[in-house]
Amino acid sequence: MGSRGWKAICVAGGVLVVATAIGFYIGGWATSGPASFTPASQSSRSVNLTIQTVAAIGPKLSPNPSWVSYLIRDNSNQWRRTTVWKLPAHALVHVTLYNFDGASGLRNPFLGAPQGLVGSERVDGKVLTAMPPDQPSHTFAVPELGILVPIAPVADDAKNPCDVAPCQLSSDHRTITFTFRTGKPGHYRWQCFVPCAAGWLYGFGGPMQSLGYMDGFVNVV
Amino acid sequence: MSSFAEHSTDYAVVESEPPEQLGRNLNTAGHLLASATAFFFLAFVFAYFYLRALNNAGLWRPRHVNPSLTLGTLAIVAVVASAVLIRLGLMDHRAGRRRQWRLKGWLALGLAGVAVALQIAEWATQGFGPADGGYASVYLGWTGLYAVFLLAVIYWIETLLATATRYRKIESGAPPAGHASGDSHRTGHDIHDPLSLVRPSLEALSFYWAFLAGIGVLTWFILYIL
Amino acid sequence: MAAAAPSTRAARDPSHGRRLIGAWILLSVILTPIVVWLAGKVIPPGNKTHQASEQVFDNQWIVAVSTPVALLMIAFFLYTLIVFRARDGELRDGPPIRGDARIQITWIVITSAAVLTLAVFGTYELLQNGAGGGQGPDPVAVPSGSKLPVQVIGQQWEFTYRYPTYGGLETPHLVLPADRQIELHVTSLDAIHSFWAYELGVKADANPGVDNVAYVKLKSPTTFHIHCAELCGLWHGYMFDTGKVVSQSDFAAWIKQQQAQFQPVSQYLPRYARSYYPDPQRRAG
Amino acid sequence: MSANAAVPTPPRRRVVGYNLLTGLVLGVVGYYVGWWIGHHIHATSIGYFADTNQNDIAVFLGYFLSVVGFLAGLGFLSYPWARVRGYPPSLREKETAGVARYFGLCTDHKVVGIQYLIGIGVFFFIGGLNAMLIRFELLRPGGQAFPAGNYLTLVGLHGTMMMGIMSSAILGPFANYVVPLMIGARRMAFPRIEALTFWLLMAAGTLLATTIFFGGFPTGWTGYEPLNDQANSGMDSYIVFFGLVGISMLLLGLNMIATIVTMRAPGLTWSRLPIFCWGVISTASLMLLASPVLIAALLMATLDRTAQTSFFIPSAGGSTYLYQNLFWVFGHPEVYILALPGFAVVLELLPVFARKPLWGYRLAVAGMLGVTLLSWLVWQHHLFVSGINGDLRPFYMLSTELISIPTGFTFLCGMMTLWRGRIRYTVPMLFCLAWFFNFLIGGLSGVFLSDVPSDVTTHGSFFSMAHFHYTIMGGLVFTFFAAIYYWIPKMTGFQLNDRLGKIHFWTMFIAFNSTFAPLFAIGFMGQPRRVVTYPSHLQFLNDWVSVSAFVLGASMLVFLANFVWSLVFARVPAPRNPWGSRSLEWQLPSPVPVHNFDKIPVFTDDPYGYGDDDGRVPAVVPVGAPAGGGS
Repeated sequence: MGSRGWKAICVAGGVLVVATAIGFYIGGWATSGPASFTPASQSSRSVNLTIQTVAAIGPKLSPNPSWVSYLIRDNSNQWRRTTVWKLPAHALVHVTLYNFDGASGLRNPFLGAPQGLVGSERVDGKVLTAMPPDQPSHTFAVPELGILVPIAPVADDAKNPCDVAPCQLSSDHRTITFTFRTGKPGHYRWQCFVPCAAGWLYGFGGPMQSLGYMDGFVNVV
Repeated sequence: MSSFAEHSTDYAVVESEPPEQLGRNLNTAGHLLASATAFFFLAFVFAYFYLRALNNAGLWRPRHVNPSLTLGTLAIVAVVASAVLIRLGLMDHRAGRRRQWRLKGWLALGLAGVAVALQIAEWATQGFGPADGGYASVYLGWTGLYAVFLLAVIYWIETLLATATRYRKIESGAPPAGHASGDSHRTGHDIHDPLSLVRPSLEALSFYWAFLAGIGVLTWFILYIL
Repeated sequence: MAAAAPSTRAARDPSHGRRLIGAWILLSVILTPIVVWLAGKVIPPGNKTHQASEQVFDNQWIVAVSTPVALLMIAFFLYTLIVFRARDGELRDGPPIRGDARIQITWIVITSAAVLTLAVFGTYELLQNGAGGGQGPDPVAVPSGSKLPVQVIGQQWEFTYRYPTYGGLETPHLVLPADRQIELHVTSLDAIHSFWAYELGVKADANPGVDNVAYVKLKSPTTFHIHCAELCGLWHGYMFDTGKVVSQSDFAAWIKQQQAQFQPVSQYLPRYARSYYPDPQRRAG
Repeated sequence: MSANAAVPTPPRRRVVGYNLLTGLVLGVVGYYVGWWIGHHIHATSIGYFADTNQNDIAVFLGYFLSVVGFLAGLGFLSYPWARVRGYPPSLREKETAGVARYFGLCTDHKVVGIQYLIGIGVFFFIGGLNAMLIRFELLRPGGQAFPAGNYLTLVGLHGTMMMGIMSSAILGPFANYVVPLMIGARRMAFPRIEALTFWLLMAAGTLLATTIFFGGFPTGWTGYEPLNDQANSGMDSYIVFFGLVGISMLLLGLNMIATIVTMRAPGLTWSRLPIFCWGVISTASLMLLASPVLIAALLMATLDRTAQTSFFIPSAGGSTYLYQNLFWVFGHPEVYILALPGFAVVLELLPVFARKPLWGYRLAVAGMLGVTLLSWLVWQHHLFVSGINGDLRPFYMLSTELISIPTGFTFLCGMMTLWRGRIRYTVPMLFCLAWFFNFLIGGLSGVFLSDVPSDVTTHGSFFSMAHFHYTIMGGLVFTFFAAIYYWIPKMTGFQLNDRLGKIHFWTMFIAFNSTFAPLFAIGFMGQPRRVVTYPSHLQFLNDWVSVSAFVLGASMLVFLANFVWSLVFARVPAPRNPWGSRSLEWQLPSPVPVHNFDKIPVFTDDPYGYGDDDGRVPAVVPVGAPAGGGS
């Protein structure tokens, strides 16, 4: 019984270790996601965000190099791939967005007009009221806050297109500026409404259904 | 004595199974497998009529989606002929004409292979692809998976022929122990004579193959004639 | 084996059965009306529309039939598990009763009657006006009278709404006029969604390429919650919204305001249709 | 027998043999071979892979060859290969004692039963862990413990794991183990297929877990199109998983039916067959016929994802309803594949612990066969509000509600078996009695879902989720534990601790009801299924449910502790027939000798003759003297 007892203890211990390992592994995987980014703000009433959209994220920033993605410029002026942003409540957020991607086109043309902004959306300085459905490259939309920003595309025959993120402003791009107001504290998802995930059915797979690419959270605190 | 011998079954104590047990099992399994097969292809029958009735986006069957009736018909004729040959082979086997059964068996095997080859030839020459609407999807899925079933039956026929050929010279009586099973340590087995090696499986095959050929005819009727 | 074989050996104590049935009938008579009344009070989706009230009424019916069934089980098990427990440590067998045809037939008749009652009543309720459920492109249960058509478009991941009688106006908000019969046309542009207007008692799946019609007769002004009730991808859980039922005059004003606000984009909208085929090519853009 | 029976030579010990380790190694190798081939397939129609860096053909081929490699490593291919070379059908003996046979291809039905029990237990643990994580996320209305996509994968993993693996929860471990013993057979009709069903299930579960390497899948266990087609490669794991589970169930069902039809001992007529075997036949026939429809639907989905067919893509000539119809043609029988074994266990155990014959044997059989038949005619109740043409809704409403009639037969037979009995409250009996309570609530709540007007509110909400947990967890998992506590003494020869068993039962029963009863309310109050976030006024109820769910999870740990303690440490030998049952398996020694019976028994009666001989027990059904152990 003695050696059998030891054997039994070893078996039970082994099972316990394996079970704990499985538990930790699943738990660790389940909580993995893009890291949260908090922009340095001048005051609690106003925040500046600089973001860019690229046609392909490239191998340096993601294991899925061909996916479309948003990037954000962090406080040390580096481009980072995270789409979870922490913003102060009831603040004005001034966004400068550089788009390096071409046109994809909307499925629902209704989503081609900006909504819910403070002031108006400007594309390369010009006010935008609505965009024809074949134009938008992406949208920045926070449905719970009523925000929708269609993003103008880079022309198909651009001379100096940017292939892989992070893109520099020397490449052909469009500059979109807009301002929105964050509301009450809460977790607000944001997403792109343009079916821009080329190759997936109805353009809504991969990057369109993965946090860190075309989807994210605006965590208002 | 090794631990194996200590714990192995003592066949002197344990009575052997009745010889007809294998036949009963295979016969039941053949029928059950046929019913499962029927439900499998029922899904495709349903898909055919459902998508045809809906004709979503007008893309049920664009005009150029038109597989060759000749090749399809030839393939099904080969399938039916093969099933008939297996049936005739079974009758030979029952009557003790083992040579004739083997002959018909090899022919049936060849015909089933021809059916698969014809089907492949049809896919290669049909001039439309899987992305060409509802009919193209059902047609390719159905014929493709039917071909998989054909390959399974080809395997089944081959195993029977291989066994029949291996024991063609033993007229009666059980083969020596350890010889028949391929397991050298085996002490006893329920093989009584060379006929019992083939007959139960052949009975089940004959039924199943006829059933599958019937599904083949249905396939042909729905996909080519309707 | 199932034949009636009343045991002669085990001394039959007829009072067990009678006691149980008596207690059950008494409990049912007292409790069923109370439970049904309570169910009418608490069972959602409330009384804000004709359809919602009907569903509550239907639920009350089911509760009315279910309560005696549940009470029978509870009474039976309380009684049996206490009275017929093995009292001593010794392992002894009970009476070898193998069946009773009368009990079996009675049981079959009663359960069948209860089931048929429910099915008949449910069918009657359903055929009135569809009970708020999506009925597909060719509804069988159509309420009479004039109806305001409103299209619900599901897309990943937001509902938008079109009002064909107001020039095909499209908006991200659902506002409806009070005291009107509404004809909802639910469709999708990509995956399957399900439009669930909880307080209205409406649920209809949004399928790409399909026009799913549901009817609802509104009462007085109120607000209601909208959820997506079919798993549609990443943001399924965030696909919710609040809708409003407003007075007829407020509705007219709201329509005017929306038409003005979305005037710039309305030129790009496609003609109103029963459904919109998304992207016939598999590739986007 | 042949005269020149040679002295048996023991099988050679080889460094590389057919065992689990070889299987795993070849499985991994197979995956990479398939992946490599998949990346070298060039066809014009699939050129778009370049845009997505997702190659489903490679993933599917990888999975396929992985399974082939795994089975080859376990030794499953040596038999078909022998047949190709003309060797006749014969059983390879694997009846050596020792632990090694539990880690490979073993054709002893008793070994397969125990393999199933442990294997299913592992995946039940993982599935349950997923449920705990889901409830952890729902502690707060805003969520955010897990990113939304991972949460959906957890929901899908929990549902898929439970529906797929637990389909075989009773038939795998217990029917495989006890059906041959009950019917007086030495083996199943197809022992190699029996082993195959188990290892396919294990391969399936493992491949499903790998979905997290491919981005998970967002569809839940139903895998609805076109979301399915839209999803990442993680979806391929789901498809392969359910496909393998389908094949496993199909073969399991086929083997069970064939065994009960052909291998019954003399005198065991259909009217003497233990009721458990009738339950097994009902379940097995559903497995046999429903799985092919699932496999076909999944193959269509596979073709849509790889070969660019359009079965389920409306804009290209397909239909989303086609998938929904095919899935639920399988899916509703599947629900009864999960529920019917529960009926069978309850009806089999009640006579033992009420010390009375099964009341209304024929009615009980008719009930189970009736459910089996009707389960084919109800599938469109899942599509009441789907926008499919509504004309048939009254029919499906009626057919769904009709199912309560044969289900009621089971209730009546169970209840009348208890009536006037001498009820002993053993642990397995407690689980059986809980079944009545749980299934009653599950059944009554099912009426709300079957009734179209009521279904408009309850469909797709937490109400329906609570309903099917009451029927499946309350109906299957409770009886699963009843079967464990009942048959483990026979299977292992050791007793489970009674006190821990009772603690397990009461915590599980109370926590189960405390978890799922409030979910009816939550559903009625408007919370849809599978959401990561919910309105804040539902937080109290959701928190209550979450905490109860954690207690429910802890009760499983009580069981695990009992299991390990009793079987590994305490090891109290069980008597041959601790429950005083008349069923044949209890007349054999515990654990059962390798070949079950030296002489095949002859039946003269059914196993329910309690009280027939002046209340003295147990009267042994006449059997041949069982073999006495190993040596």
